[in-house]
Amino acid sequence: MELKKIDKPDLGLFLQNLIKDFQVEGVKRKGQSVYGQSFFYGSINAPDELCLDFDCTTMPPKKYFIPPKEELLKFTIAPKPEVAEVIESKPLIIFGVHPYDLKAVNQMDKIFSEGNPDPNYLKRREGILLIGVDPTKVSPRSFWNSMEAASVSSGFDLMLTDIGESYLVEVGTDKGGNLLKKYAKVSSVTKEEEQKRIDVRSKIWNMCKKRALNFPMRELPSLLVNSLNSPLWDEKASKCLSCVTCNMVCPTCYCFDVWDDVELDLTHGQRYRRWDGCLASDFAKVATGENFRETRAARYRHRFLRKGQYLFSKLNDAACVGCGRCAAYCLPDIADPVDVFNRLKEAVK
Amino acid sequence: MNHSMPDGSPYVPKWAEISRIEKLTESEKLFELRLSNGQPLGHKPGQFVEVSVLGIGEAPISISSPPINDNSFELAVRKVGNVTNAMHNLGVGGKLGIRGPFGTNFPIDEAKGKDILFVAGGIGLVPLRSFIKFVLENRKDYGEVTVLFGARNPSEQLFLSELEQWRGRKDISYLETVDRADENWKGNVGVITTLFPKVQVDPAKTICVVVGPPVMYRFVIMETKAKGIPDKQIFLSLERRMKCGLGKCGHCQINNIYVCQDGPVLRYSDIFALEEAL
Amino acid sequence: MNGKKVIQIHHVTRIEGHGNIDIQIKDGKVDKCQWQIVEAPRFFEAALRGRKWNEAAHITSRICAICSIGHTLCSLKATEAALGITISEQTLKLRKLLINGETLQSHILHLGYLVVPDLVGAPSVIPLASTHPAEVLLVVRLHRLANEMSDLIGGRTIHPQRPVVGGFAKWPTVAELENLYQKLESAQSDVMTLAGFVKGLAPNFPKFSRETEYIGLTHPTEYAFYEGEIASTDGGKWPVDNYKSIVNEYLVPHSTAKFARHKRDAYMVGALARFNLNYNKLLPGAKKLADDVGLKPINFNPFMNNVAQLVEVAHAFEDSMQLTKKLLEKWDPEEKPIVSVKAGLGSGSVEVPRGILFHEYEYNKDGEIVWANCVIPTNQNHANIQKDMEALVEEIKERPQEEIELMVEMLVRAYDPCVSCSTH
Amino acid sequence: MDKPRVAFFDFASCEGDQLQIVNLEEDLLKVVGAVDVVSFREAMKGHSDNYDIAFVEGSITRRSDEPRLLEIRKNAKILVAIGACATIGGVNLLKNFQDLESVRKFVYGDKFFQYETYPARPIKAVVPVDLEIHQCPINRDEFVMAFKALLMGKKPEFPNYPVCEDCKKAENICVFEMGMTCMGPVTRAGCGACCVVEGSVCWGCRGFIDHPNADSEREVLAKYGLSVGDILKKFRLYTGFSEVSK
Ligand SMILES: Cc1cc2nc3c(=O)[nH]c(=O)nc-3n(C[C@H](O)[C@H](O)[C@H](O)COP(=O)(O)OP(=O)(O)OC[C@H]3O[C@@H](n4cnc5c(N)ncnc54)[C@H](O)[C@@H]3O)c2cc1C
Ligand code: SF4
Ligand code: SF4
Ligand code: SF4
Repeated sequence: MELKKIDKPDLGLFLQNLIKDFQVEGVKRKGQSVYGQSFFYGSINAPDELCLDFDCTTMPPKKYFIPPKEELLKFTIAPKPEVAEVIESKPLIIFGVHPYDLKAVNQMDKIFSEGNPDPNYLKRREGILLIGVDPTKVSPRSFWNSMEAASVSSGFDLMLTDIGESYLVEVGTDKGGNLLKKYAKVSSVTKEEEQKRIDVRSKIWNMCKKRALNFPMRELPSLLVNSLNSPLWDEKASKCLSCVTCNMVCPTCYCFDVWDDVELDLTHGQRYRRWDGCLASDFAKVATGENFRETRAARYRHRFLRKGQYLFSKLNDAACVGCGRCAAYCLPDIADPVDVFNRLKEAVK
Repeated sequence: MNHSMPDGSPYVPKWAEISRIEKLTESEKLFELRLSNGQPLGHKPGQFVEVSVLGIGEAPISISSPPINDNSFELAVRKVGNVTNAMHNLGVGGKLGIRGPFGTNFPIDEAKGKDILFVAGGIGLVPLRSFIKFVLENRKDYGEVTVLFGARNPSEQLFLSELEQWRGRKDISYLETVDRADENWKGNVGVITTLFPKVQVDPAKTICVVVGPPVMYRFVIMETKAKGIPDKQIFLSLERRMKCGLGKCGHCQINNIYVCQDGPVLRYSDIFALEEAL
Repeated sequence: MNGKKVIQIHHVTRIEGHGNIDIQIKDGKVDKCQWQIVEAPRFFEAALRGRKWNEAAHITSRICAICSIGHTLCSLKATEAALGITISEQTLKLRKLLINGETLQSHILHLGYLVVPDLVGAPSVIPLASTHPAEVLLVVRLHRLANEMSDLIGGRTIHPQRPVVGGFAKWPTVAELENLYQKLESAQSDVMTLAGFVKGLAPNFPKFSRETEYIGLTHPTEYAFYEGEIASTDGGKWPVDNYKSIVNEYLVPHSTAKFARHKRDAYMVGALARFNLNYNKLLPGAKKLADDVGLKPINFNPFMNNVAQLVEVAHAFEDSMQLTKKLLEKWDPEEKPIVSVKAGLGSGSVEVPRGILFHEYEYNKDGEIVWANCVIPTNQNHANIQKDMEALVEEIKERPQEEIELMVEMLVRAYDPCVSCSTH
Repeated sequence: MDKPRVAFFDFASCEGDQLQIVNLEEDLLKVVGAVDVVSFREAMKGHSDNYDIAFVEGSITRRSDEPRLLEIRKNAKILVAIGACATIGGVNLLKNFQDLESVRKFVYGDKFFQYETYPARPIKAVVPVDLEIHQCPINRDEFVMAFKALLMGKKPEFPNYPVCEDCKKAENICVFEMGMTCMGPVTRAGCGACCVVEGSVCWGCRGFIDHPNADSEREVLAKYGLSVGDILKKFRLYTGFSEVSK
């Protein structure tokens, strides 16, 4: 593991240099809400726009990997049908991604490269450099510590940790290392500083214990298999608005819908995909009218099973990283995985 | 990140030209197609393709024919929505985009030397036909063959000339029924399960393949159980909403299974415990 | 010919809403000449009762799409007056810019899409796309710019979301304002081309004149659109709160919309009224244009309303550039509306493209409307349309029926009436 | 192939939906070029009763308007209701929740009896409707999408999920978090949450999704401080017709 140090005053310089050569995206402040400052990912055009002491962004950085709406094909209908693939990618640096979101990106990488590799994802992914940052604050609904998402060992090109006067930078990839060499003023790291990083991290990890699973996360698959008929699904889902917010804000939700659009000449067109969510009432509905998950409870349960069991078998890991976004933004407040999983656990005890 | 980049987009369809169209019923048509690149489709009975009509969209459609020498393949399509309507509006010479074949196939090898009980409900005959015809073409490889076919009423029976042949064949037993008869119908009346008492099977050596509307499965399974056919010898083909055919879009997921990849043909013993499957 | 002409135009086209014309001329004598409003009333004023202070503008915006910005702003002014809310200088300027956007898009639409076809003898703008492609594209371009400006400031051209009680819910960014300025600047030549085009067609406007009263807002320092006092070409100035003594609404049996009269039996509002009242406050370019086409106050030809609209287009473009520049000098995108709710009565007025508009609401202590009144420009014009039509038909009654038909339709269209709006 | 013949009509409304169509600017020329517009009172002279597709704006608010609508239905192969007034009744519905005589008197005084009215209703309450294009006013892109689909013989696909989905994609801060309240959770998406994007709240002008969880929405509104009366008002601003028709 290669570890370097950037003094805080030099971080702006690093950023400034990057902005000259790259499109840099990072965390910015949005308006105030009654819960305090909100944050979102957007273009960074000047160093002071970047914010690294955020607790959690409203939306995860998944839009950079899977755009909400993405062209797949361009086509011509007449006189002869013709299609051309559209695979877009542009170099991008995402500056400031928390470990739980990095874990989610790692999962997406796996999902989109295994089985039938998805070139649209992979090509775009190739162009993205990820600069992670350890959190300094914990959002009220986070529970990433329970989800083995407090830190990641890979998936970042660089990983920053705020240790006071400076940031320690862990180099995750050669690309990251080169970036540092070319654009940043770094110095070497002392043993004490290395220890400081450990201390800082364990302090923040401890802060993320307020909300936690009451059992080891790896028990989720068996817990869920045994909870298929729990009355909890109905109880919670009776309030579900089918608003799909929990799917939209989730860094590990990636379902999509595909549809065609044509120009007004009715001859040229595009095939797109767009984010979809399994909580939408028509998600499993087919043309004959049959809906394979007709009830709110069935859809609601599906999401938790998918996170904690179905995808577990694919990923050998829960497809929930504990960011707490779904919990924070679900208006009837029924989507909190901590609450759901703990109550299921209570019930089987 | 380690991965191998595929050559080109899996969303790009190949082109196939319609070489023959046959009207099966008021709402179903059979399309015979050939890939424009002259290649065979390379499918196995039970698999499906994603059919594109540019500007309208894509729909998953089972391949209704067994693999045959002249590289053509057949799709039988019920008109229910945008893509299927647009297909029905095409004529011979029309072009369709094809992706696939996708998914699992019927147990053509596992069933070798065994008896086969085919159970088709309504449009379920469309996918099943590929396997039935495959078996008939390779008749000597298989044991006793029984085909049960149920339609809602006589006018919804598909592939009439083939049914006529099957009725006459000595090397298979073909039984049919309709839920509601009309004045010309002389045969059985009743739901498909009413045919079961009429057939005798050796449960140990019978492979049962069932395709039909979702409601049919539960009742047919009760009958196969009554006959003592083990769950692992029963195969089903499931229908789900699908958008990619690649195991990504999430629509066809049933628990751990992606119907487009792990299905559509599934072994009953693998899915009977799955919530939502049947 | 038996000397009988019957003109029954069921639903006059290329105007907003449903109005009929019923004229009967027998042996050179006009037996009947009536402008009828058959639009279905929607009862907005009654429907407002019980709704909240922050819904009034949303609801009343739906009185009319083409002047929805004006209704929104007028409603906000009435609510602000009732609740005792003052707005910032920045909000004031931005609202003025917004109302310019509406004036522009509405006037350009009216002139380019609805009036020009008459002047060149086409049934609509559609065939003009092939006979006058350059002109049509010019009109489309200017119209789009006006809509983009309204979208940028109001959020949306029709039923804008951004203007709210006390200010704006969202502000344009500096970059967006700078971009707007540039677009306005580069559109100057298009405006001049349009002016030249309409000027060329000006001789095709019928010569007709009838003395009447013109009423509109006036302001000591500017060509009034957003603020000012009520004024009349017959003399007199009144605060907006006194609007009822000006409009004197009354009912007529052949109209679902109310009619209005001041001292005479009818008065006119709209571009020509504003021009007649505010000529001195026109910005230089617009004034030059007016002088070029020979439009001078007080002009009594209602057909000249279209030319006054053209002058206002030039004025509003010029004014928008100035406003944008001023806004950019001092810009605070963090400004938030401050609202406190109390009981009160308040009225507001703005000049929408078709003339002076009034809203008045009374609120209870919970900020719910207990009483509401809206007086729409076209309400105020109906009587004047009727009087003009009578005078015009009298003048042209000997002409062939088709010509009379076209002329009376053109007369109605010249007012750019908002019929459904007047039958709110 | 002959171009489809298209006609536009309106009833009680602000005509904003037709204006949105006019506001297509350059695309308007393409739209009118792809079809034969035989009637569009707001924009052209002339009229024909021979048309394939009728776009109808506005609510029906008096019995005497019904025959004209029936005639349109009879002539049109496809009848498309455009805009909130036509699809869900729009703000015209507000008067339905008051005594109609008092409503007429309030506006027309003692001559109220001359002014006919009945409870406002969407087009589908009077004649069958083939397609509905929602929103107040309609969204230009969605209109063009539906228009193209019609020309291609395709059923346009409208979202059946709530505005919250669009809103999340737009990365708005939920207005509930800013002390305001919103109808987004029960309202059909497709507008890109435009009102929230522009600093306002979702008022519900696109009507309910197919299976709105209205009870849960009411609970949410109550949780965020609305009284029972205010909740009712909020639902009645646009979605009151489903209440009446129940
Ligand atoms: C594995 C499989 C095999 C099938 N084989 C056949 C066949 O051989 N013959 C036949 O007539 N039909 C078959 N179907 C059903 C057929 O796919 C649907 O009828 C078709 O998708 C309807 O599309 P549409 O555009 O006409 O309808 P629309 O209602 O316009 O479809 C809208 C969208 O919903 C989705 N959708 C709707 N219904 C289904 C569905 N049943 N399955 C998957 N997605 C759906 C599609 O993505 C489609 O784009 C099969 C379905 C599956 C899953
Ligand atoms: S965010 Fe909550 S209400 Fe919305 S779909 Fe998810 S669980 Fe249901
Ligand atoms: S399920 Fe909820 S907590 Fe878990 S990763 Fe998704 S949004 Fe975050
Ligand atoms: S602001 Fe409205 S539409 Fe947006 S997420 Fe919140 S409730 Fe949903």
